[in-house]
Amino acid sequence: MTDMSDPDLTPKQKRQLEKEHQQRLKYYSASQWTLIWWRFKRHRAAMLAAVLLGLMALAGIFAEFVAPYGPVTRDTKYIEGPPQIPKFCDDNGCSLRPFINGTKTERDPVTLRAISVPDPDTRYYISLFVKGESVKVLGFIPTDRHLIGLDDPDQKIHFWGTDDLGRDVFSRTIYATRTSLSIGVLGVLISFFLALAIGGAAGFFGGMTDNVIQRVTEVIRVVPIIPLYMGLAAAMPKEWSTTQVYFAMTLILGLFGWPTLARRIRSQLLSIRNEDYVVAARLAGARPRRIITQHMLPSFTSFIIVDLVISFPYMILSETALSFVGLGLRPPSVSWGVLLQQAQSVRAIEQTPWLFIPAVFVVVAVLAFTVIGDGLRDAADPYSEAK
Amino acid sequence: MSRMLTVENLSISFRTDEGVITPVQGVSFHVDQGRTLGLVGESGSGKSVSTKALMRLLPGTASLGADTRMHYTTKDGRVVEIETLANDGEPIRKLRGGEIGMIFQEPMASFSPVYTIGNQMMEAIQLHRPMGRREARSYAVEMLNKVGISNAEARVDQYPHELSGGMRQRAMIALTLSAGPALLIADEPTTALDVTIQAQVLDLMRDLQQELGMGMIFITHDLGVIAQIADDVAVMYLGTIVERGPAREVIRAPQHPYTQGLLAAIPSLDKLHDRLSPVPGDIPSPNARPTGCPFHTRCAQKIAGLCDARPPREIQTQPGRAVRCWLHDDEGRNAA
Amino acid sequence: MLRFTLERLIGMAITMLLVSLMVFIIMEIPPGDYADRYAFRKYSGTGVNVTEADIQAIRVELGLDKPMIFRYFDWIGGIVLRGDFGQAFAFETSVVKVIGDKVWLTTGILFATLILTYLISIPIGIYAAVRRGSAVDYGLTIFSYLGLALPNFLLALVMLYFANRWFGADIGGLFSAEYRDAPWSLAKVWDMLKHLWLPAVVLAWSAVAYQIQTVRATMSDELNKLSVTAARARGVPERRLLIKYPARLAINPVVSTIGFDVNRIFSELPIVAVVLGLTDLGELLLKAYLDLDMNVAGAILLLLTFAIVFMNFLSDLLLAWLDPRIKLGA
Amino acid sequence: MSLDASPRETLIEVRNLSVHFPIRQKRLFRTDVQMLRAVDDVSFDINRGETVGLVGESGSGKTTVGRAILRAIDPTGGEVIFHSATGDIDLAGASEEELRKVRSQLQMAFREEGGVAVQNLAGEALRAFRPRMSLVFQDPYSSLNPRMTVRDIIAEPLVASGLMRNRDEIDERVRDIAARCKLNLEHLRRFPHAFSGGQRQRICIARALVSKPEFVVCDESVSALDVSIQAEIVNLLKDLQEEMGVSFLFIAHDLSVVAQISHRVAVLYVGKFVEYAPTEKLFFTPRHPYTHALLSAIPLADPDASFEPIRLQGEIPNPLKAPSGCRFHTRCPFARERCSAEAPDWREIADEHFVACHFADEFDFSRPNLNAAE
Repeated sequence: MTDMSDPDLTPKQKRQLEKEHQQRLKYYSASQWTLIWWRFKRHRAAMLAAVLLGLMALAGIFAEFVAPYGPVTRDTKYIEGPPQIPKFCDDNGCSLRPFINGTKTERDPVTLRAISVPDPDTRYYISLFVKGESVKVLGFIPTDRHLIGLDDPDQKIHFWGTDDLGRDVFSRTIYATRTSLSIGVLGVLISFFLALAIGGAAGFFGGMTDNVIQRVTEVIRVVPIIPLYMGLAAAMPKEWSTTQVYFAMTLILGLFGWPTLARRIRSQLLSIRNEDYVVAARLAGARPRRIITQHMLPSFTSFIIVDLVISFPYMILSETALSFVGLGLRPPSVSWGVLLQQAQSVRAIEQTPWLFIPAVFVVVAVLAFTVIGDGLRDAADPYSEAK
Repeated sequence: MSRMLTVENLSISFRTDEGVITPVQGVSFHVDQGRTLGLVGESGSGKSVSTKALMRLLPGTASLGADTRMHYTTKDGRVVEIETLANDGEPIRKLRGGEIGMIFQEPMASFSPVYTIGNQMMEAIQLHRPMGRREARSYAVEMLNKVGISNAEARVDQYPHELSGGMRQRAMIALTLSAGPALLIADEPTTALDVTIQAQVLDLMRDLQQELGMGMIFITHDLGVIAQIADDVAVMYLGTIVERGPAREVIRAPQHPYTQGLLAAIPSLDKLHDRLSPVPGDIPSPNARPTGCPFHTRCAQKIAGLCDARPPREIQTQPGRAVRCWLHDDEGRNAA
Repeated sequence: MLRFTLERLIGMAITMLLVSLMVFIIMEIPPGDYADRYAFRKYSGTGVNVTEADIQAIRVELGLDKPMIFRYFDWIGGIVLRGDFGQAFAFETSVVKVIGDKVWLTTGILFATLILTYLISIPIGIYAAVRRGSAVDYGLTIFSYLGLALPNFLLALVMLYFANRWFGADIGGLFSAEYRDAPWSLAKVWDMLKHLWLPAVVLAWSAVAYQIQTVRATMSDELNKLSVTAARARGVPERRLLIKYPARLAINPVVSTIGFDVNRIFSELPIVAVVLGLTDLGELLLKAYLDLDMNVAGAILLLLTFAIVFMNFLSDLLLAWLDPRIKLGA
Repeated sequence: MSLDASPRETLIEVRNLSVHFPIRQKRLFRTDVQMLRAVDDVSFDINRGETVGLVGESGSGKTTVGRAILRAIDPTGGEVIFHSATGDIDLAGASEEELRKVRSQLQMAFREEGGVAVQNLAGEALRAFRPRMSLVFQDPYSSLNPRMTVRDIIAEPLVASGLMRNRDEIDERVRDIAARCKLNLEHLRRFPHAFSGGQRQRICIARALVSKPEFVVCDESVSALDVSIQAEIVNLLKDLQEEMGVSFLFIAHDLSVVAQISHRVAVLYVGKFVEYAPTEKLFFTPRHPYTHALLSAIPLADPDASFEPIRLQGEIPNPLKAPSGCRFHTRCPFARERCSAEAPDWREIADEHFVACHFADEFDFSRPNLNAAE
C-alpha cells in the first residue's frame, strides 16, 4: 500500500514492491484454470499422487517397452521363484554395474525335488535398452528393445519373482496396469456420459422427467453394487473372447456407475441455473445455448472433473474384486484382479508373498486418485475464498 | 457510576496461510455500569473480533498482543484480568453468561435448531442460578414474557425455526438476560431485521438496560442506531479506534476525518435530493493494512510524509474525548 | 409423525416394486433360459439325448412359455403371498430351503458390522474434528485413506493370516468344525460369536474409514457454527457443549447414510465371504451366479436390496426423530 | 434536479400487475397447491429519465415487482407497457430469421398499445428488447460470473443480444461506459475476484448501462455496501441518469437511500401498494399509517431527533396467509372494523399522491409533527 514514488525507498525495496505489484496484477488477471492450478500446486500430497499416477499410466501405455518380457512368457527354469534383487557386490567382489547371480538346479536333499538355487559364480549384468522379445509398442511400433533387462538375451531377470507357471510378475503387473487403468478410464467415461445425459435431462427439464429419473436413480442406488455387477458379469457367455469380456466389463461398470454422478450433475445444474450471473445473462438477452456454453458449463466443468476423479477408485476396486472372485476378466487377460486371483489363500501369503505385489499397485492407484480428488476439490472452487 | 470494564491496548493477531495478520491493533475503551458504549465501524474494522476477544471466544489461531489489558469487575467486586485466563476453563466460564452476556447478529444461527427454546434457556439458567428444573422453566417463561413474547407458556416448548425473525431475536435476548449478566455485548443484533422490527427490538433493549442497570456494548455499522441507543461511542477503522467520546458530542462535532466522512455520507431524510458526500476510495482489506495512519489512503486532509509513515497517537481533545489523528497532534500541526 | 411414517412406507413400497422388476430382468439376462439349464443339468452325463421338444415340454411344465410380464407376476406373487422363491435347481430343492437360516447369519454379520462401525467411527471422527490439525488428526486421515484404498478381500487375507498365526488355524468360516452341522444350541451360538468378529472387522474397515471422514467433516462445520459460539458465550462447560451442540448434529449424516453403509457391507460380503470361507448369503450368491442358478441369485439379490431399502426407511424415521426440522418440512 | 422543467413522458406503465407463485405441498395422496400472492394488483408508471423508488420490508414483494417488469419471472396477470423509443433496435444487424419474428410481433404490439406489452412478448422478441432494460443486482459477488474478465462481463449484453457484432465497436463502447463508471483500462483485463464490493457494484452498473438501455431496475444495489462506499454508488447512478436519460426503478429496504435517489416512491406491504407519491410528499406528508410507522422506525444519526417509533403490533404477515381486507389491519394502530372486512381502494388522494387506506383523509402524519395524529 505504500506509495511507489516515495523517494525514501531504497532501490531494493522498490524492486521488491514492484515485484509484489506484478504478482498482484498476475493474480487479478488470472483465469479460472490458472487459479485452480495455483491452488492445486499448493497441495503437495496431491501433486505427488499426480506424479505417481502419471508414471503408472506411462508404464501402462508403453507396457510392451517397459516390461522386460511378455505377460505370458514362461521361464520354466524359474518357477515360483522369489524376486531377484539387483546387487553391486557379492562374494566375488563388487561392480559398478548392478547384476544378479545366475541360478542352478539342484535336488532338494530331503524331498529330492528339483529346485533352483542361486549360483554365486555366475553374474548377469543389468542394462537399459536391452534386446529382447520383438513387440509392437502401442500396437504398431515394432521394436526388440526393452527399457530394462539383462545383457545376456538368454538369461532372464525377475525383479518381482515368478508365479506357478514361471511368468514374470513384474512384466505381468505392468501389463495389468494398462488393463486395469484403462477399464477404469473407459468405465468412468461411459458412466460420465450416461450421467451427463440423464442428470442433465433431469436438471434441465425438471418436472415430471426429473421425478421419474430421480425415482429410477434411487432404485439403482439401493441395489448393492457388487452383487449387481456379479449378476451381470455372470450373464456373460463363457465362450466370449478376452476382448469381448473386457468391453463387456467396462460396459457393466459404466452402466451402473452413473447414479451418484447424475445426482451431482443435476444438483449442480439446478444451483448454477439460479445464480445471479446466469439470470443476468438471461436478462441481457442471451440465448439458452449461450447461457449454457458461456455461463453454466465453465463453472460446472471443474466440479465435474473432481467427481470424475473420485469415481475412479470405485471402478478400479470393483474390477479388481470381480476379477478376483472369477466373475470379471479371465485369464489369459491380465489385470490387477486377475493377478491377485493367484494369491487367494493364506498359503500364498506364506509361500509366495511376492504375488501380492499387484495389490500394492491397486492400493497406490486408489490412494492416488483419492488424494488427487481431495486436492482438486479444494482447488476447484477458487472463488470461495474471495467472498 | 462504577467502571466495569477497561480494555487497554487490545491487539489481536491471526496465523493464516499467508502469514500473521493483525486485524485489531491497540484498541482501548471502557464501559461503566448502566451505560451503553456504541462500537461503530464498517466491514473489516475489527469490531466483532474485539468483543469476541473479551469473552475469549477467538479460535486457536488467534493470539493477543503482549501488552493487552482487559480488566473486568465482577458483580461482587472482584477484578478479573481476562487476558491472563485460559480460553477454556472454570474462570472464564464464570464470566461467560453470568457476568457478560452476548447477543449475535443472526438470531436463527445462534440457537441450536434441535433443542426447544425452553431447553436452551433452562440450560443457561441452571448454569448460573441455583434453580431446579421446575423453577428454571417458570423463570424462562417469565423472561419470555418480559421481552414481549405473547403466549410464552407455549412458545417455551417450540423450536427456533417455528418463530419469526423478530421473535427469535427477542427470545435470544430473553435467553441471554436470563443468566443475569451485568454487562451485555450486542453484536449487530438488529441488522438482520426489518426496519419496523428493528425499532421494536431497539426499544426493548433500551428499556431492559435501564430496568436492569446493565452495562452494554452495542456493535453496529449504523450511526443512526448509535445516536439512538449509545451513551458513548468508539469509531473503529481497520482495527483501531480512531475517535471516542460521548455519543452526542462525537456525532454533533466529529473530530476525526473518518468520522466526519462517515457522518457526511449518511443519506439524510431531511435534505432530499442533495448530492451525497462519499468517502473517496475503498476500504483496504485487513491483511493489506496501510502503514502509518490506516485512514491516510482515503483522507483528504492527510499530511504527506507523516500520516503515511507513522501511526498517530491518541490525543485527548476534551475531557472524555479522544481522537487518533495527526491533525490534532501538535507535531502534526507543526508539520502541516 | 404418523403421516411422515406413512409417506415413507409408501415410498418404500414403490421402491421395492421397482427393485423387484430390476432383479427379475437381471435374472432373465443370462443366455438360454431356465429350461435349457434345467435340462442340461438334469441329463448331462446320463447319456439321454435331450431334444428341443423335451425342453419345450419342460418349459410348458414350468410355465416358462408365458410372456415375461406373467412370469414376473408369478414370481413376485409367490414371494409376497406364499414366501415361495421358486426352485433352486442346482440343489434340487426350494430356494427357501437353500437360503434358510443363512438369512439369520447374514443379519448377524450385518448388525455386528454396523455396531462396530459406529462405535469406532463416531467417537474418533468427533475427536479428530475437535483436534483438527493435530498429529492425531493427520494420523487418522492417513488411516482413513488407507481404509478406502485397501481392497477388502486383501484385508481379509491379511487378517486371516494373522488370525491363524495368533489364534490357531480354526478361525475362518463361521463355526468350528464340531458345530458346523450341529443343531442350534447355546454352545453353537457362542462358537459363532467367536468367529463373527473377524468378518465384522473386515467389513467394518472401509465403512469406518468413510464414516470417520463424514463425522469429522460435519463436526468441523458444526464447531464453527454460531450456535456453538453462542452456547460457549453462555458459559456452557466445554465437554458438555461439544456433546450437546455440535456432536448431536454431527451424528445426523451418519444416521442418514445407514442404508448406504448396509449397501457397502452387502457389496463387500460376497467377496469377503470367499476369502474367509463364510457360509452366508454372500458366498451362496457367488456360487449361484457361477452356477447360473438364477432363482437363488435373484432371491438373494432381492432380499439384500429389500434389507437396504428397509434400513433406509428406518434411517429416515430415526433422522426425523433426531431432527425436529425434518418433520415439519415434510 | 426538478422534473417539472421537462415534459413528462411515460416510459413504463404497470397496470394491475399480479405475480402469484403456486406453493406445492406434497401430502400423502395429493398435492396441496396454495397461491402465494407475492404481488397483487399493482399499478404505477415510470417516466422517462425518472427514478422510482420501491420500498418495503421482507416479504413485501418488491423484488418480485422488479423482476416481473423485466420478465425475469412471469407475471400472473396485468400489463406492463414499455413505451420504447423506436429506431434503437439494431434491426439491420439481426439475422433474417430473428428479424422476421421480431418484426411481426413488434408491429402488432406497437399498433395495439402504442407501446410494447412486455408480457405478451415471447422468446425471440423478448430477447430483442432485453438490451433496453437492465437489472442491477443486490449481491455484487454472485451477480458477476467469476470466470469471465470484466471486459467480457460488461460486453455481455451487447454480445448476447447480438446488438453489436464488431469487436472494435464493442471494445469502444465498453471502454466508454467503464470510464463513466470510474473503471480504468487495466481493470477491464481483470477477473471479478480482483475487486472489492464497491468496485464490483460499479462493474454491475457498467454492464447494466452498456447497451444504453432506457430502463434499469436496481434491486437493492447499494444495501450490501458500507456507508462510505454506498454514497459514491448513489452519486454515480444519479450522474449516469443525467448523462444518459435512463429511468431507474430503485428497489431498497433502506428508506433514507431511496429518499436521496428517487423522484417518486412507492411503498409495498405484503404484495400490495399502500402509498405512491413524489418523494417530498411521501416523506414529509405521508398519508398511510404504515408509511408513517416505517418512517418513524428509522433511527436518525442525530442525537437530538426524538426516536419514538410507532409501536406496531406483531410481525409482518406471511404472504401465504395474507390478512383479509386491508392487509395492514392486523398491525395498524388505527384499524377499525371496516379494515378487516373490505380492501381499500387505490385512490389519488392529492395530486399525484396515491394511497390505499379507507381513512387516509382523517390522518395527518406530516413531519416534523410526527405524532400529531395520536
